[in-house]
Amino acid sequence: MPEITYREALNQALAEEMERDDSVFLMGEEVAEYDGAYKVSKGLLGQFGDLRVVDSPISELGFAGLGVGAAMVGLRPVIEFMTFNFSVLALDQVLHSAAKMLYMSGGQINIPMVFRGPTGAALQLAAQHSQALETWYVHAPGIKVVTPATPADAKGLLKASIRDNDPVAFMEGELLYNIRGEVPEGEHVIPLGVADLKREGGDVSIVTHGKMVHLALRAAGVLSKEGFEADVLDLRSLRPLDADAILASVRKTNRMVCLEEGWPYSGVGAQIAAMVQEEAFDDLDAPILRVTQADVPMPYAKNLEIMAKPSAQRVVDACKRVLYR
Amino acid sequence: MPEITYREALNQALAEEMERDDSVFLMGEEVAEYDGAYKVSKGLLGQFGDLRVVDSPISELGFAGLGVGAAMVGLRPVIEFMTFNFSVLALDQVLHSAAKMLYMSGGQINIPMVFRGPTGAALQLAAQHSQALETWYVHAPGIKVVTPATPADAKGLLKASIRDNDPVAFMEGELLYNIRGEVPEGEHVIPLGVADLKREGGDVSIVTHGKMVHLALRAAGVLSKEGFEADVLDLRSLRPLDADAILASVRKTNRMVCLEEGWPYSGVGAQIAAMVQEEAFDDLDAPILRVTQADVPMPYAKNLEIMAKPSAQRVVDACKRVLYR
Amino acid sequence: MESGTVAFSVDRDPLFGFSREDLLGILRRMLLYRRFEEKVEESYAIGKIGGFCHLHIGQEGAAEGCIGPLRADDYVISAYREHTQALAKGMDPKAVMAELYGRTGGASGGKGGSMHIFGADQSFMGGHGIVGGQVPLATGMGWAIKYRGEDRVTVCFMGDAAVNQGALHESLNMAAVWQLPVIYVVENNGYGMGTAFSRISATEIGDRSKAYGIPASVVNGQDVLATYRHFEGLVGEVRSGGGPHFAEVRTYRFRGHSMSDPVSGTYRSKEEVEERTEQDDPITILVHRLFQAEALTQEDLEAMDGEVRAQVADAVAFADEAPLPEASELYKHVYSQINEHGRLFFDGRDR
Amino acid sequence: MESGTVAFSVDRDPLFGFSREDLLGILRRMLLYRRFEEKVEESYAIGKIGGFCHLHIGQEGAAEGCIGPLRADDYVISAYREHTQALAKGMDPKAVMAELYGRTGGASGGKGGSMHIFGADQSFMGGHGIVGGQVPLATGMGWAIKYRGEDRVTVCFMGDAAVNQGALHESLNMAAVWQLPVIYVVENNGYGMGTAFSRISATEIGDRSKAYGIPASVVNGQDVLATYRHFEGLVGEVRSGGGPHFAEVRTYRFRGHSMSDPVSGTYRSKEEVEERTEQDDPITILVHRLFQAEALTQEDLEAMDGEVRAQVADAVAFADEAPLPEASELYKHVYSQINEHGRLFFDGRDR
Ligand SMILES: Cc1ncc(C[n+]2csc(CCOP(=O)(O)OP(=O)(O)O)c2C)c(N)n1
Ligand SMILES: Cc1ncc(C[n+]2csc(CCOP(=O)(O)OP(=O)(O)O)c2C)c(N)n1
Ligand SMILES: [Mg+2]
Ligand SMILES: [Mg+2]
Repeated sequence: MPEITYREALNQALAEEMERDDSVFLMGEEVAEYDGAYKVSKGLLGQFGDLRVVDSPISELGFAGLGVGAAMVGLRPVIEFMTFNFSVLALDQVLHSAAKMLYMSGGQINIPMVFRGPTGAALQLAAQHSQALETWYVHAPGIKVVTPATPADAKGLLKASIRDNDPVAFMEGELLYNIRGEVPEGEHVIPLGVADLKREGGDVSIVTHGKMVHLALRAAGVLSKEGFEADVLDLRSLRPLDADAILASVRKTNRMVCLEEGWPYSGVGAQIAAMVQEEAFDDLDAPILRVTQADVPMPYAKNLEIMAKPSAQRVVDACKRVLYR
Repeated sequence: MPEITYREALNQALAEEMERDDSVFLMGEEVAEYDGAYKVSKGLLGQFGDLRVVDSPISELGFAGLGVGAAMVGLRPVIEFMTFNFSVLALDQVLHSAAKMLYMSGGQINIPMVFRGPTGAALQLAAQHSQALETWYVHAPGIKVVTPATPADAKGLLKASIRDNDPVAFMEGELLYNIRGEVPEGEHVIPLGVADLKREGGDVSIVTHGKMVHLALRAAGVLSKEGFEADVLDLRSLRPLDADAILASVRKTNRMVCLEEGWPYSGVGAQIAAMVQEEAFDDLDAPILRVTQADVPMPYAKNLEIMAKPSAQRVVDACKRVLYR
Repeated sequence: MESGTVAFSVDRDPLFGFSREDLLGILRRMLLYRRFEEKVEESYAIGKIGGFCHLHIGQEGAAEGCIGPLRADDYVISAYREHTQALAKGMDPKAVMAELYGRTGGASGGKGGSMHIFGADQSFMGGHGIVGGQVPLATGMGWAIKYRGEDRVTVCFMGDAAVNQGALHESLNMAAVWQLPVIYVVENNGYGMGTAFSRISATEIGDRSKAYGIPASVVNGQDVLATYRHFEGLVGEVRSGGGPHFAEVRTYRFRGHSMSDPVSGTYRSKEEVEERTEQDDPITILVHRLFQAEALTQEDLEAMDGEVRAQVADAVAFADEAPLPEASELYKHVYSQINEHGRLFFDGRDR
Repeated sequence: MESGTVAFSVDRDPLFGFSREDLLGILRRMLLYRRFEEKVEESYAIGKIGGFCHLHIGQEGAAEGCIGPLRADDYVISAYREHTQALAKGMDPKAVMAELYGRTGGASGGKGGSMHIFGADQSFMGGHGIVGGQVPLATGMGWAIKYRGEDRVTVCFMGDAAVNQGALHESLNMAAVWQLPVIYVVENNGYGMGTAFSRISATEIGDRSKAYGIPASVVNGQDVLATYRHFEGLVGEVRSGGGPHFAEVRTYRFRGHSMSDPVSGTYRSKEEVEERTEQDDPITILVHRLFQAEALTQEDLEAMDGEVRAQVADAVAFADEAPLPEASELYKHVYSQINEHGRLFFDGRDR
């Protein structure tokens, strides 16, 4: 199997789906002539032309809404947000139009589209450019939320998201674009709602998604040296959520740590902890702990940023606490 | 003590604070000539003139940002959203400007302002006009979130919010405006971060906020007839959150039900359940249950809307389940 | 249509060259819109209809005049004051009334209500409740038409107060850059709720599109025939590749902003409303023209009105007898595709 | 200044009547901006500065020409390409450089970085990172000036691509309705990242404000003297109650969009950049004029440049020696008021 980057995997998925289905088009800032701010759409303009790979003005609310309108009449838009931070300007169209259209119309009009781009922090981009906004998307029924962590998942999940008949927020990571991994060529589609046990342990469950999967694996490595084996469960999609996989892991380990890049208050980990204590109360030998970003806007200074982000050490410490070590 | 409506209590708070401090002004759609879409600002235009009570165009992003800019140079704006549903258009200014300004500026520029208006559902307003968006505001550090349930709290908390030196999202309820209650005249300020035990029980803790407090009290009444006495804890503000009061109640009852008007996924109840299982694990005799809106966009049809909303019966059932009855 | 051209009914022929048959068709539909919403008022008063309900009474000329010239497959999208536009686009009064009643058989299955009437089969792409929210959607439909190389046209209705939403401007810019076949129609009834347009804007409606080089025009919506002819021209030009257009239709709202708002009050006087209702009723104006041209007699009118009232009565009867939606509807249509794996609903309730 | 008036440097006097002292002051500051950012480039290259870093090199005429005529208490607010504007408003190069280094002593305590330079004492109201996000903020400062009856002016900088954000339009409308003392300055360097303005707009920059009846003007930002005089006029009019103004300053970016972007590429050719850098450098243009008028000698220039370089070297030394922020800074400034009761932080970490 060829080893390619997460960026190339996304590019493959886009090219293959656009090849497969004429109704798929890509629109966003810098996606065409510039090959995308992060080069995800490299070469697509040349391959598909400027009606299917479209540079937009800096009008997030406008072009996100344009995508929803095009989806209302049967196209399958892929709308790229240069980063999800900027999608905050477009949330009205995501929440009030895309997520509610099918319901408000009594099932007449579905919205088969994808909103994609990087979420979360990169390096020293400070408060306005370093936000993991999963909570805002996953809170509202009507949208699906997908967060691939590896090149293979990026390709398989993007293909599934583009083929899905509902709006999907597909959240990538700037720091993930360069990671490499084996990716099947051609038809490689990963159904939404299937978590992936990225590491099999048995002593404690680390439940996470997206970029944080790699941090969890690092923490699991450290724990292993100290004699504790951790399950690292990569949710892959937050909605649909593979609740069975979460419950299965915690029933096995009886201990859970939720790791996410974003803020704690009503974060994704809050939902999972609340769900698990409700559905597996008697299986828990310790409280569920959460590791998140510090509850502050992201600072610029290198040392403060490092402190603000979740660290492998914090994950290790949390795991030890639930292991009472 | 005079008995007045929630609406009149808010009006009193606004009038008194504008009287007290020249830097306070009210801006929003229909707040001046029309006395406010829900008449909260009745008479203020006449009393304070059109520079301090200002009708805005329908430009939520623009006038919310205008308020933040005015706050940057020391005014204390009260920005009214006709409903918080429409504030989704303004979230960029709330999240990226108001909530982060102090931090990004290294403490130079604080944002003493209030965003206020009704949140949640009224009657048959359908999907786009029936959302309780507390999660979106409380998730981001830098903002404070206040949710008064009674006329006295409405006045006392609005006065405290206007005097607070940070941005406050002050979430009212359309169905609360007409409720009556005793409200102290003049200087009546309720500090943020102090929950109110609206009913003292002992068998089970119902933790809630805003409009749902009244539903919780109804449920507690039903339970009482069946021999169970419930604590009804009104959080009053979600950030700051009176965690001590929550933990004290659950340590007493060992059983908790979180009730909120909004959606479940990463709702306020998810945060509280996650927090309590972490901080009072050994005090829990049963899993914490949550009662929320059905996980759907709000339907218009009367019967469907009733089904979608949290009901006293669902709260009663949840309480009995945690009581193992 | 040149930018700024004003097309008031100064036409020599007061009937604008319409055939008697066409004229009577227009009148019949105008009567339908009026009688339909008069019934809506009654049903709302007795609690059969709930929520926010915004009547179009007084503005029907805009619905008939702008939508009449369209093809069945042209798209129309609007805000929340859309009942008569839905009817004008060919939706069944029964389906619209049942939707207002929140019943099975309603256009949106009872889930949308007054603000969210959808008729995909009639290419009526909905009533939308966020002021300005429908404008980027319309732009996307225009994009889809261009993308597929079709010759359809999209008509997007909005109110005068909606022109202060950034969404309009972002949309106009994109429509201009990509030359999309969209007619943006501003139904200028002078007020956004209780705010007169002049209080929250320093310029005229038509000035908005100047920033993008999009031609603008103004027509008197109370003159349905003038409006109809004006839009025939616009639709032709846009369909043949003329690019977007920004059309102001001057009209007046005879009722309150919504059922819960007073007809007149601090923002407009009782006298103003009475005068406009007296002098500017699009139906009265049309009827008088037809009388003068002896194209219509009092008897014809009464007969026609009777038929229309009967049609509306049928719609009400249908709505009244229609059952409430099944409980099973609650979780239907949140997603069109329930994924095989994973959990999509988190309220822990039975479905 | 009338709408549309173009004020290129066609003035008879190439020195626009400035005194030698003023001219040398302008030149010295222009040199400071240039040398400062050249150092920023070096420091970024060796990893002393991180994150997104957008250089103003080539556009300094806009900073000096627009800000020079302002009073110390006038407000200036900008986007993320704001280093030289901060210096022009009187901020200490040490504080700005230390901020870029993310150190204690930095303007924003090291928490803001390149995109978020704030100087409240100099009424420099920040660098902001969301394109268009600063525009409603500037409008609010204009509102505050009117509210308090002050005679200050607010200058709001934005890039050419920012004019397609709805926030600008909502702001222009409010500024026009309430006649706010704000000068909206579009620094038109021809590109938004890799997108030429003409590809995402059907009209010229100045057309945008027509929709609101706000006068617009255009000036050549590479001619700092013309820009300075032009803004003296604008500031005077706005300060004396003339209402808002929309000013386009034509300029060119000599570097890549940010440090991580190539100077030229698919969107603009190497030749184009070389030619503009060659012919349109605002500092070279100014220096030649001074030489020709014999207001400056090569020796003067070198001496001045040496002083400026020394000043920048001091700033770098200061930044380099400044300590990183204390760990205790992490939770400081999230809230200015830690309420007596209740919990404000939810990460369960020690503070
Ligand atoms: C974004 C948003 N803000 C506010 C509202 C509340 N609201 C509903 S209609 C309306 C007035 C709109 O007036 P106009 O656009 O002129 O349309 P008209 O009602 O006159 O047909 C307002 C403020 C809303 N629905 N959406
Ligand atoms: C809302 C938003 N969308 C996208 C971006 C990413 N971005 C940063 S700068 C930029 C280009 C802006 O160009 P222009 O306004 O012309 O300013 P210039 O960089 O030329 O000074 C873009 C797209 C952003 N920061 N904010
Ligand atoms: Mg109107
Ligand atoms: Mg630019």
